[in-house]
Amino acid sequence: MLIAKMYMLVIFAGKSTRMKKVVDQFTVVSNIPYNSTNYCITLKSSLPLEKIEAGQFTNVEIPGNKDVFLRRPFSLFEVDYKSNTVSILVKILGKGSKTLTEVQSGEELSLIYPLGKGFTLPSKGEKILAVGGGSGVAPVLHLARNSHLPTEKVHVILGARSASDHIPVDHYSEWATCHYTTDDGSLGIHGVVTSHPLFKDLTQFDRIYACGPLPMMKAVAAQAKLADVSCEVSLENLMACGFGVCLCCIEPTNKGNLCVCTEGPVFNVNNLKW
Amino acid sequence: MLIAKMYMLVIFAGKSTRMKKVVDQFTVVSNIPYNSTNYCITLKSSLPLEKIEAGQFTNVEIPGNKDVFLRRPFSLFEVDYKSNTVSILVKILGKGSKTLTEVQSGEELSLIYPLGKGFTLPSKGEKILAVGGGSGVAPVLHLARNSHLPTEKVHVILGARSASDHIPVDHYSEWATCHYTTDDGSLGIHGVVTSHPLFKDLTQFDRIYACGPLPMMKAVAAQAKLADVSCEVSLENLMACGFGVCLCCIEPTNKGNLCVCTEGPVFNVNNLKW
Amino acid sequence: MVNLSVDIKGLALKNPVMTASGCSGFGEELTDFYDVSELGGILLKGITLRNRDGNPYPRMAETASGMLNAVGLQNKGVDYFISHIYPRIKDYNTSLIVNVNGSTVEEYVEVTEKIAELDKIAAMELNISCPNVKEGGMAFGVSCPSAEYVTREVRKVYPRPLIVKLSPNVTDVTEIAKAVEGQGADSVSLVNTFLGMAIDAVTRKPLLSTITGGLSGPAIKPIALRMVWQVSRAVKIPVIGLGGIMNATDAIEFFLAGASAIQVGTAIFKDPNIPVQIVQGIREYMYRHNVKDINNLIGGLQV
Amino acid sequence: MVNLSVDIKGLALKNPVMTASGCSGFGEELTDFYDVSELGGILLKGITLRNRDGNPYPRMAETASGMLNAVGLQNKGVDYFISHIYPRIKDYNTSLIVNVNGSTVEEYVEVTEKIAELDKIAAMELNISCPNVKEGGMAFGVSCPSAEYVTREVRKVYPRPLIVKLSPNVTDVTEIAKAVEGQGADSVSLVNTFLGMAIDAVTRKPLLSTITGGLSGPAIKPIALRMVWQVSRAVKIPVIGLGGIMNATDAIEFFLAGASAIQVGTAIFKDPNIPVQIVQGIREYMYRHNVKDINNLIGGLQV
Ligand SMILES: Cc1cc2nc3c(=O)[nH]c(=O)nc-3n(C[C@H](O)[C@H](O)[C@H](O)COP(=O)(O)OP(=O)(O)OC[C@H]3O[C@@H](n4cnc5c(N)ncnc54)[C@H](O)[C@@H]3O)c2cc1C
Ligand SMILES: Cc1cc2nc3c(=O)[nH]c(=O)nc-3n(C[C@H](O)[C@H](O)[C@H](O)COP(=O)(O)OP(=O)(O)OC[C@H]3O[C@@H](n4cnc5c(N)ncnc54)[C@H](O)[C@@H]3O)c2cc1C
Ligand SMILES: Cc1cc2nc3c(=O)[nH]c(=O)nc-3n(C[C@H](O)[C@H](O)[C@H](O)COP(=O)(O)O)c2cc1C
Ligand SMILES: Cc1cc2nc3c(=O)[nH]c(=O)nc-3n(C[C@H](O)[C@H](O)[C@H](O)COP(=O)(O)O)c2cc1C
Ligand code: FES
Ligand code: FES
Repeated sequence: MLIAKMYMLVIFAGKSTRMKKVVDQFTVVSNIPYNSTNYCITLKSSLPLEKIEAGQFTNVEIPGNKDVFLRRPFSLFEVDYKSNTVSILVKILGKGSKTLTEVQSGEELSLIYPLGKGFTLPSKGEKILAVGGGSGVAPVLHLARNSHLPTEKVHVILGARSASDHIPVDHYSEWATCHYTTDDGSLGIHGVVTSHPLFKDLTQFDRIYACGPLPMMKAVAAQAKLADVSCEVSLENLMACGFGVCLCCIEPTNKGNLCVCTEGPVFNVNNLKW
Repeated sequence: MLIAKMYMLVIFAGKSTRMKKVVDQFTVVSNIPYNSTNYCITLKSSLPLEKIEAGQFTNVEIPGNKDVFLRRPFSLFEVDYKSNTVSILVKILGKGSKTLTEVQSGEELSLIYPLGKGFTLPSKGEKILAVGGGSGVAPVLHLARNSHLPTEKVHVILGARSASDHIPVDHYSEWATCHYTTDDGSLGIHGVVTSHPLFKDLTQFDRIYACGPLPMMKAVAAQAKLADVSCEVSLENLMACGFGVCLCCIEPTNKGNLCVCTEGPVFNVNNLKW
Repeated sequence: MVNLSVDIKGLALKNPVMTASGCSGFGEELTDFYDVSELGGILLKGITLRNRDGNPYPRMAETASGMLNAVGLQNKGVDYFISHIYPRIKDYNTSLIVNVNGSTVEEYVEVTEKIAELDKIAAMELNISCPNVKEGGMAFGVSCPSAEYVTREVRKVYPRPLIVKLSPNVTDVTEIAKAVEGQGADSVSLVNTFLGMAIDAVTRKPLLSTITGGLSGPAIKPIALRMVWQVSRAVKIPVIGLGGIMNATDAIEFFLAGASAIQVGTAIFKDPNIPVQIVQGIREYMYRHNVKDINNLIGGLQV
Repeated sequence: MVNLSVDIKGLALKNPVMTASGCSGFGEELTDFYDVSELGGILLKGITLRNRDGNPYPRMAETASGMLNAVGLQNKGVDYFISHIYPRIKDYNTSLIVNVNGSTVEEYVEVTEKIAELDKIAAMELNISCPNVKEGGMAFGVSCPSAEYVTREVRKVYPRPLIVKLSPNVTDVTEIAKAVEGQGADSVSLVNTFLGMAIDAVTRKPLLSTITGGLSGPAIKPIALRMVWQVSRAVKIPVIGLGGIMNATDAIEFFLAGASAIQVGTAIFKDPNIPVQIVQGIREYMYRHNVKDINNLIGGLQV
């Protein structure tokens, strides 16, 4: 690993406009269950972190599960360049995510990062709406935090089935105005994310962002189109490599089939065939 | 598991002379490194242990290593029917044994046991010599302990490369007279096990037992034959199933190719084609 | 109650889960663990006309998610089977199926004639696909004319359900399946093992005494599943699927691909209870998904 | 110093480790991680005469120790390759090899003619073994006459080293290898993927949009190794081995079995550094075992 890393320092000195990516061994600092299906895993590198944009992701090797062969992609959630730590929010969906949530502090995980292209950051003075659901809350919160706008200009809607499925994001009030929806009405607005009153007047926003289940993103995108507000979504297509060599993760776009892992995961909905 | 176990209680009630075997989930009670390559792992069942003979073994599922597909066989070393614990002595040879030595207390391991046929126990008044080397010390010590003879009638020679490769067996002086040999002379007799003075007069023994590397067992067997003393060895052939269905573990014998896992692992050397 | 019983052209199975040949001995070792009446059937260890010692040790090598074997049909011959083993197992309350092997058509026929005499043998599996020895008949299983020839001759002397076990080591398995169907096979089972090889990089020697051996286990499942799907659409007779089945989900996949029953092989080495757990797992799947009859799953892939 | 360089009938490789076609793009993505001059060669993503969108999503399914893919040769066509991609990559300090595909012999020939013009392309790999699309030519790769035909026609228009990539989905791979050798192939590479399938037991649907796809990864290594061993003994031209190679030990096994060079495919998805680590691991093995020249390992299996 260290050797591989040193290589790159040499090779990339002064070279190319291509984004530098690394395979790096991280140590688990903490693994905190937010609720029964969502875990926040914080990982520390022994090397200075690469620069990470909101919406970029990492492909994580899942140790210890004989039934898991490939890595699994997760959004890079919280990033701390001082302590060289990153966090990922893992929602248990199947065998790989389940095994990942069982890692313990001190264990090592191999991460390939930073992968993909992040969200287009808002310009000064803009007002944004970021909508997250399911495993899609991570990139949306990351974006909110990195938007560098006053909290009243940054609205986040987080959707979940029930209050107990929501993750604790109180500290995000430092960077955003957070709203909740739940299918059962146990927290915030009763209904899906698009039932939230903010959707009544989307024209107040300069940009809308969404990540979550496909139907949710499509619903948000449809509303944004109606209101003629720029909308970016972050797709979660199945991936083998995560860095553009296998062509498994493609999404049909106006420019043909594009790799979600390199041309995305963030796409402007106008470019998608939705 | 429990259901499987209950089955058997029903089925075997009053039936057949076939040996009952089980697949049971054990909890790791302790995993003690004896030295850099030998570990003693103690495992507890939630169910009463099956009856185990010295020389019998268990086939252990190796968790967490994606490169290990099959179970790995290990001799059942120390058995405690009161606490329902068994121990295995694991010598690191390759990937499976290495991974096994990394299990931690509280983890679960699946064991198939008791497998194979054990050593022929000595009769009252007999004097025995049990020779163990490498990963073969476990069955030999188990036998010494179970022989129910006075310590002066039970001689154990343990061979290793160096003092530091020997495992601590002081408490075995309760059941046996222990001798050591080392290739480098750092403990006990300098040389291989058959250089030990006891081999000068094997006729003092009624039975000789050996388990360890093939050359060692063959050397012991040759000496035993010369002295015309009954000799049993415990073979460690490669196994897939461990309970007689795959026919992978065969050893050529006077009765044809026999399964080491069911007809052995203990064989009288007179039946082998050595 | 859900229905788990299937009918393989006259071979009535109480449930569609059998143990694969060479992976469950003659069933006796399984009785050390549980009551074999839980099983749909047992494919007995492959037998030949005469005693065979099998191949020399080592016969086994572990691979990624699988294993290679080169057992080479070690068995004491059909007469010993009839006189010594059959009496011990004949009253097991499950379908017993003999796996028959030969190096010539005459040998296949001779063994079959003897097996045809045995009342408690529910069916026969004609193995023309063992890659490890000439007697295993892979030479018969990889070309249509030879597969046809041996099937035709064996069919003449075997009145009960006849299953032909196919080799996956072919360009087009549907051709072979159609060929044996044409000669009166009641069913085909697939797959047997894939010819593979393992080498010790340090000693520079093969890990098997026979250099090559048969690959089995979950590693081969995707290929086996594809072949079962292809064959079940190419023939009218029921197909028995196997190859890397480790759990009930795997089994369901084979049913959906078109298998009327399945066999469990290598998984048994990992845990002899797996076949019984698969029966239970299928039952649970059927309750969960409201499938009343297993036959409604067979070939139910939605393409 | 140990010698790692090999010569594949005119294709001089600085070391015997290449990346497999379709698993390393056009090499550019690898440069995001390291200097590709460390590699013996790069097999570029398969190209066709015209633009191809490839198969619909989903194109991938994980399997035990492997994966299925159904990419279907997505590429922008040979002209785009020449005008846009070739200029960007042509000065990589490693051997660049184009993987050529077609649905007709004419298409193969037309692409080849264009590739033959490119100075910095060291060799060509004729893909007659992609199981995923008609253009991948598996139809060509599974019978001797068609394999001969396409090799002969392409050979006529390609003066540089010509590698033919063989399909493992055949009864006897040595026959196909001998057939293409007879038509002037300089080397054969094997294996391409095995045709496989995966099903979602809950939705009852195939996991791939194309129902079947190509199996790769460690799962197939034992079969690939066997085929390389068989082919290297059947032909006189050098053999390039691949299929499930994950580390230097796997690579050494392929050399011992008779491969003169190897390719790394699926392993790259797990870690793009693996090909470079394999080069280093081979070097260490050679020091440890006192092998001065990699060529002394090739075919060194002790049987
Ligand atoms: C760019 C990107 C970023 C992501 N970020 C996050 C994140 O921050 N947090 C998070 O929890 N998850 C995230 N995901 C999703 C995550 O990768 C999957 O949940 C995970 O790979 C599932 O693996 P598994 O082994 O648990 O599921 P499996 O056992 O492999 O599959 C279980 C079931 O889920 C389906 N499935 C698996 N992966 C996906 C997928 N990507 N999309 C749709 N269905 C799927 C399978 O088909 C199967 O039916 C992201 C995915 C991508 C591509
Ligand atoms: C009945 C029986 C009882 C045993 N009891 C013990 C015991 O009490 N303690 C103990 O430490 N070990 C014991 N062993 C040996 C133990 O099973 C092996 O050391 C272990 O399976 C090696 O697995 P691995 O994954 O570490 O090695 P691998 O990584 O699979 O192999 C490493 C190298 O060792 C070789 N190898 C692996 N297993 C064996 C073997 N059984 N014989 C010879 N060479 C082999 C391989 O060919 C390879 O070259 C016993 C074996 C048997 C059959
Ligand atoms: C050790 C071993 C021995 C086998 N012996 C036979 C046999 O005698 N006859 C036969 O038809 N198949 C034999 N097979 C093949 C299996 O029956 C089965 O077709 C194959 O292993 C694939 O299924 P699996 O992956 O579930 O094991 C044997 C397989 C193994 C692993
Ligand atoms: C996603 C993917 C795409 C592939 N595309 C091609 C291709 O375009 N041309 C080709 O000849 N082989 C292609 N292959 C096959 C590989 O080059 C290789 O033959 C196969 O994957 C086996 O090697 P492996 O197990 O190391 O991956 C592809 C394989 C994968 C997994
Ligand atoms: S996941 Fe491989 S190209 Fe995107
Ligand atoms: S290991 Fe299977 S029969 Fe002995």
